[in-house]
Amino acid sequence: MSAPAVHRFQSQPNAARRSERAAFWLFRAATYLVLACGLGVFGTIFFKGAGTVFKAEAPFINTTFFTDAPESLYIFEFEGKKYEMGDRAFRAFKEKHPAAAKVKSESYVYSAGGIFPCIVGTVLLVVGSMTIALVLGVCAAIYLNEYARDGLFIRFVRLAILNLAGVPSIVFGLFGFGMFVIYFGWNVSLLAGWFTLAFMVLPVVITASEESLKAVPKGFREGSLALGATKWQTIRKNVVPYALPGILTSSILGIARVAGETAPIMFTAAYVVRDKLPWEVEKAGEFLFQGVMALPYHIYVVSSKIPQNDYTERVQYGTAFVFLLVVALIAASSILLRNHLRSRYKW
Amino acid sequence: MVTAAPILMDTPPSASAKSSAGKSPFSLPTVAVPSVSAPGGLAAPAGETLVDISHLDFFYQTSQALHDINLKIEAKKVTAFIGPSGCGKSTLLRCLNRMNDLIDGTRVARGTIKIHGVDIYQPDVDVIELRKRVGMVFQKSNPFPKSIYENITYGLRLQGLNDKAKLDAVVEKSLRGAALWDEVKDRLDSSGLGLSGGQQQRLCIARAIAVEPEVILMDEPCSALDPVATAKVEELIQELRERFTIVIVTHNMQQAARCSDTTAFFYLGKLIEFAATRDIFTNPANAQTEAYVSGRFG
Amino acid sequence: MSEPNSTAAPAAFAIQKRRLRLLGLTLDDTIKAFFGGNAVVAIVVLTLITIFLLREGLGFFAQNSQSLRVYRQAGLEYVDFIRAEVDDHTALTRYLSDLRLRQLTDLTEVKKLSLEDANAALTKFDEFADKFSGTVDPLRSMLSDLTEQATAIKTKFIVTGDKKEERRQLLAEGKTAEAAAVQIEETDFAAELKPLVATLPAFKEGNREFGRALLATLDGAPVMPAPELAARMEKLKQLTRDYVAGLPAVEHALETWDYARPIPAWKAVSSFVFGRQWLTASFWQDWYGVIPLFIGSLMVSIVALVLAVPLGVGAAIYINQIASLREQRIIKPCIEFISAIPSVVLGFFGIAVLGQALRALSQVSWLSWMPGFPYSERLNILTAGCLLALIAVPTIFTLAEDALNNVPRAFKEASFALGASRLQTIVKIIVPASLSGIISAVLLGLGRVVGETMVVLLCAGNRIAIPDFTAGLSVVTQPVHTMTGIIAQEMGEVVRGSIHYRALFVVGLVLFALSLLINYVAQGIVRKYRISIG
Amino acid sequence: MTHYNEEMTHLKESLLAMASHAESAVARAMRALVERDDALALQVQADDNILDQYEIEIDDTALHLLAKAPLATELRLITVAMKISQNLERVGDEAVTVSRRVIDLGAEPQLKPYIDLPRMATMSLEMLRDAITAFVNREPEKARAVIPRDSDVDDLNRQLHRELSSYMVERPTTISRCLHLMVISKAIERIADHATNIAEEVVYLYEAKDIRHSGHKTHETENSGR
Repeated sequence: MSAPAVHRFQSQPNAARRSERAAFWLFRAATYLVLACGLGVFGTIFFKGAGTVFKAEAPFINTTFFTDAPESLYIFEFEGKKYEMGDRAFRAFKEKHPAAAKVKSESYVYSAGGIFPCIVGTVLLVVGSMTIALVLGVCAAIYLNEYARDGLFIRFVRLAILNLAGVPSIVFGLFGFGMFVIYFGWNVSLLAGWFTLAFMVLPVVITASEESLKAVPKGFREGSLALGATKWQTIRKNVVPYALPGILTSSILGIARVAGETAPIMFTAAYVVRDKLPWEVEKAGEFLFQGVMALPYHIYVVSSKIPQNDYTERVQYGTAFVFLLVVALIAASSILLRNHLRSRYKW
Repeated sequence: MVTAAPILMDTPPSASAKSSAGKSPFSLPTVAVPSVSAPGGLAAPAGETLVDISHLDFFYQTSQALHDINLKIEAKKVTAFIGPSGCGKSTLLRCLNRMNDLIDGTRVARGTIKIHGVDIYQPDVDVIELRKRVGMVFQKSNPFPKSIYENITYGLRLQGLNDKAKLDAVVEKSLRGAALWDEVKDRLDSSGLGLSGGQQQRLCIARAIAVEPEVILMDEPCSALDPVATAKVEELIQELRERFTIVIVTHNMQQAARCSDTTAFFYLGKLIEFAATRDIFTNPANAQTEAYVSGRFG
Repeated sequence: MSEPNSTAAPAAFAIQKRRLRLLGLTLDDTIKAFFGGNAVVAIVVLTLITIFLLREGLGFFAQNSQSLRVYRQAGLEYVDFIRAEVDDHTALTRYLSDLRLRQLTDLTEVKKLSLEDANAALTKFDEFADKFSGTVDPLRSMLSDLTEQATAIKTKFIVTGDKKEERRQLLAEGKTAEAAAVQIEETDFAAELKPLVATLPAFKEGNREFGRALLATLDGAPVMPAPELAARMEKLKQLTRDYVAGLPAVEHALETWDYARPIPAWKAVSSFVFGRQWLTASFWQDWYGVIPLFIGSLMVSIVALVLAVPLGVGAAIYINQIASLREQRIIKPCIEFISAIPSVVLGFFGIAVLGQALRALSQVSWLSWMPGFPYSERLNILTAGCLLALIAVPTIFTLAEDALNNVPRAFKEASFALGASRLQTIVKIIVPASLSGIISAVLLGLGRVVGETMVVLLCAGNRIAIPDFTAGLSVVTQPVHTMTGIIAQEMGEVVRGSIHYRALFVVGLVLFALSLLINYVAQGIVRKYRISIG
Repeated sequence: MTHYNEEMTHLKESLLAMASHAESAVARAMRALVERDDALALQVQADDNILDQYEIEIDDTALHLLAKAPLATELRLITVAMKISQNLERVGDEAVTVSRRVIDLGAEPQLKPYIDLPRMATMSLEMLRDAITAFVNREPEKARAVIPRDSDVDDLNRQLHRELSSYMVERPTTISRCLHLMVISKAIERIADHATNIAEEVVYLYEAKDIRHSGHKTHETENSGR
């Protein structure tokens, strides 16, 4: 030994230490690989999609992409210049320049215009299904946490919730198709989609709500009951209000899931294209019984049904970008809100 | 305290008086009218038996927690339950306003608890009404995360009282009653959670007396408080005994000695001795009691 | 505060107040019942799912049984014996054409001949190959005739069925006269089949001749220039001899075949559960066998888990045991965030980026030692598996981290106190203590992966066939179709009530049962684990 | 692999995607007919552009590839691919025709239960699929087996025409509906024709070269009877 140890516990490099360090690096690599993959997906879509959504000059946002319906894109050469325009613009152009009527053009379906109807459809689907899911889920959680006494029935309910959480979304789609679309005769409609999606997120909402209800201290209930409040008064005035922020936060995760699912709405609520916007119905009663366009289904259509090339890529990445942004915002807000509320609601 | 007097006189609203005045205790209003309950606490004169427990057996699931309890609690007196942990004193206390109903698998197997001669475990008894008459203060102070004002008015609002002037009056009266008025009168709208531990507990007491119960059950109200706060609460109990029948569970024998009129000593689910406090502490009839109060076990 | 309240009347202690009752329930009871009703929804939904999947799906088995019966009675089964024989010959021919390609490559690349010269050099080979493939022609024309006959019988039967249906519909609409006008001709299978079966002697004759001819052509096999090619030629010869030796078995099968033999009821189920073909809208015979789809789902899931388990568990261990507090705070939400990426976006990413990138990677020359590299199918098991892994990682990570968290601190401290290093503590104490939790995390991840639809629909390649497992590990570069994918793809196109439609519901049932099973096993493990710790 | 090979794979992938899309269009059009689902029919029409687009895409790729002067066999493969894509595009047009008529029919009560039409469609679809599979998997035998099946579809079409004609004579009120159905039947028959065209292209492609590179010998044996 050239340099003598200073004391008995002096740490010395040895094989065990080296292998430990190597193993830790391996674990670290696994973690960062996962992060890198996630980042890769986000990055690619953000980078490429930003080109569609943003533009160089003011107002910097491609507003038509958010306010127009999808259209076919026409590419043609006219009087030596190359034009790219959507279906409506092309028709107007042809009226203005009669000579252009005969020009040979290439068309790319869904590649022009925007995704407004899809956004509207997704919002409608999310709002409706989450309303149903929240009502059912919160009520069920209140029962489970406040009223239920342990017994066979409750064990059944809990088992059902657990199993429901594991059922693949496509099976929910099939079920919704079999029950709402065919048996109830609702056809492909908002209503069918609402219920299918609501049942799908029900376990998430119930579990989340129960957790929040559990977090409300027992003293609140006892204190209220000792003052002569009925059970219902206690729950309404002294339990649910304090659990509500928690319930809502966790439910946002459910919203992200509802907004992101494609399989359940494929046969229950989504149309590939629909010219009319949801509110353009003749009778108010028809509102619930109309199919809608939806962002996830639109992505499915534009990514699988139309070929990849420079022109179609714009709408593909743009839609994915907007969709991812929406879902990411929902998810991020839930995480932030959770952290915020955690520090605020302590008793 | 002079200001409080007329308010006190005002509080019993005419509604309850109309429905039950002059009738037998068993007269039943046929419809549930949300009303401020009758200030029953003022009905029974001091020294009369208010709560009559006889041959009470009580079970948690299969284990028996109380064995053949016989006890008469007098009106407008402070009764203390003492005994080592797990002796059943808290259980008995919670039986008095049926808070044990909230726990799964509990049941009264035998015996009766009568308040004003009414067996409170009869099926036709409305638990909610019972709890309005028999208030409770818990071991751990549990103010609701609302403003002080809302904490106090919670019980009355439940009964449908929304008259702002009346509520204001009750808040002041209750807070004064709980000796808290001077400390919080300027911040009634701030959260009850912002008070100190002792203040919180007194807030809970104020909340309990706001609904004008007849009996106040206190489950170790001072166990989480420092000596100064404890002293204040004890002082409060002394004041409250003039208007309410108080049953207090305590670990602290000095406390029982200081503020109770009668004391019951429990051991292993049985009532060992029940007598005037002075007798229990100076001349216990039972050897176990003597051992406990002189600190030899427990 | 002593205020004698003498003015108040002695109040009654009226605690027996009667509350408003509705159908014998108080308001509170009603509210409780309402909430209880909502809790029941979970059970109701689960029951409804079962009911509706069964309602739409169960009819499949009756229809499938009928379809199998027709397959036999119309003689399709009979013809398929011969078809199998011809197909086997075609496989040999394909082997031969592969040999030609190899030889051509050998000639052009090793011997540097021009394409024309190389082709010229192969004249002898081509003559042999022509002869070899030509031997089957008589048989093939016979097969073609028989096919037509069998199809005709089947068509006739189906037309009869259709007419019956038409009459039923007309009657339902109340058009009795028109219904009576529909002419129905019952199919007499025995009579119809007579000419078909009568060809047996001719077939036997032709078959023997075919065997002889085939063996005879082998003598004219050209000599191969390279030893490797010669070995292949020998293998072809051997295969051919085996093939010819197997020909009498076909004749025997044809002789003993009986159209009237009933199809046992379990066949309708077993042909689905063990069926190796999912063939729909076929002019010949539809097959609804779940095996190719099941294997597709399984392969994709396996690849996903192989990637996701080390990453997910490794990340969980890192975050829970090794990482600094700051890393934990940043990384945990980030990984949870990944689970928020909608699967359809991942699927799109697979189509647009990953499929391409992986293929390009496979074509890098110094990676060619990897199994299956290079490959040309952009969308395959590997692409889908990689993306599914990304879906499974957050699930596995979160649950595994919980499991690690639940290991009592005392275990860890005791281990450190005995002088164990951090790695030793992790490997010997913490991971074993949380193993069942980790296993159930993996199982739930599996559940997530098996049930995933959009990624496999977009990225698995959608080829309905059992992948070729003889290719070894490179099987992961083949395209497959999955159970979830097939439902999503075909549900929108099938006519309600048809056998195909019902078959899709049965696939849904299988998925449903599978998810329940996985859940059940995972829960079982979790329960056991709680006992062992607590 | 070279860039050329990559483009070749891309060409095949596009063809497969296009074929599956064409198939799906026909299947959906038929479902719309049987279930009288106007919305679905509209979807089929809306999706038709997609096929046009694939055709452009395939033509583009093919032209690129042709410019790179590959071997003779591959030249043929590329031209065949272009022809197949043309045929597929027509199949899509026929699906649109069907769906248009479906919408017209939806306004009137159902004339008769649809039995022959779905069967015709199934047969045509199967032919289409076999032809494409044959192309991708290099199986000329399979392609050749497709060609005779066209006559079955023709037969059905003729039979249906006769039936509908008699309907029209009997009850003139049904004429418009019968005409719609006739058009649909014709459209399906055309789909089978396109499938046959594709199959013929495939046979030409692989029979003309491969083991039998000489190209003069074609197998007439199995279909000679027809």
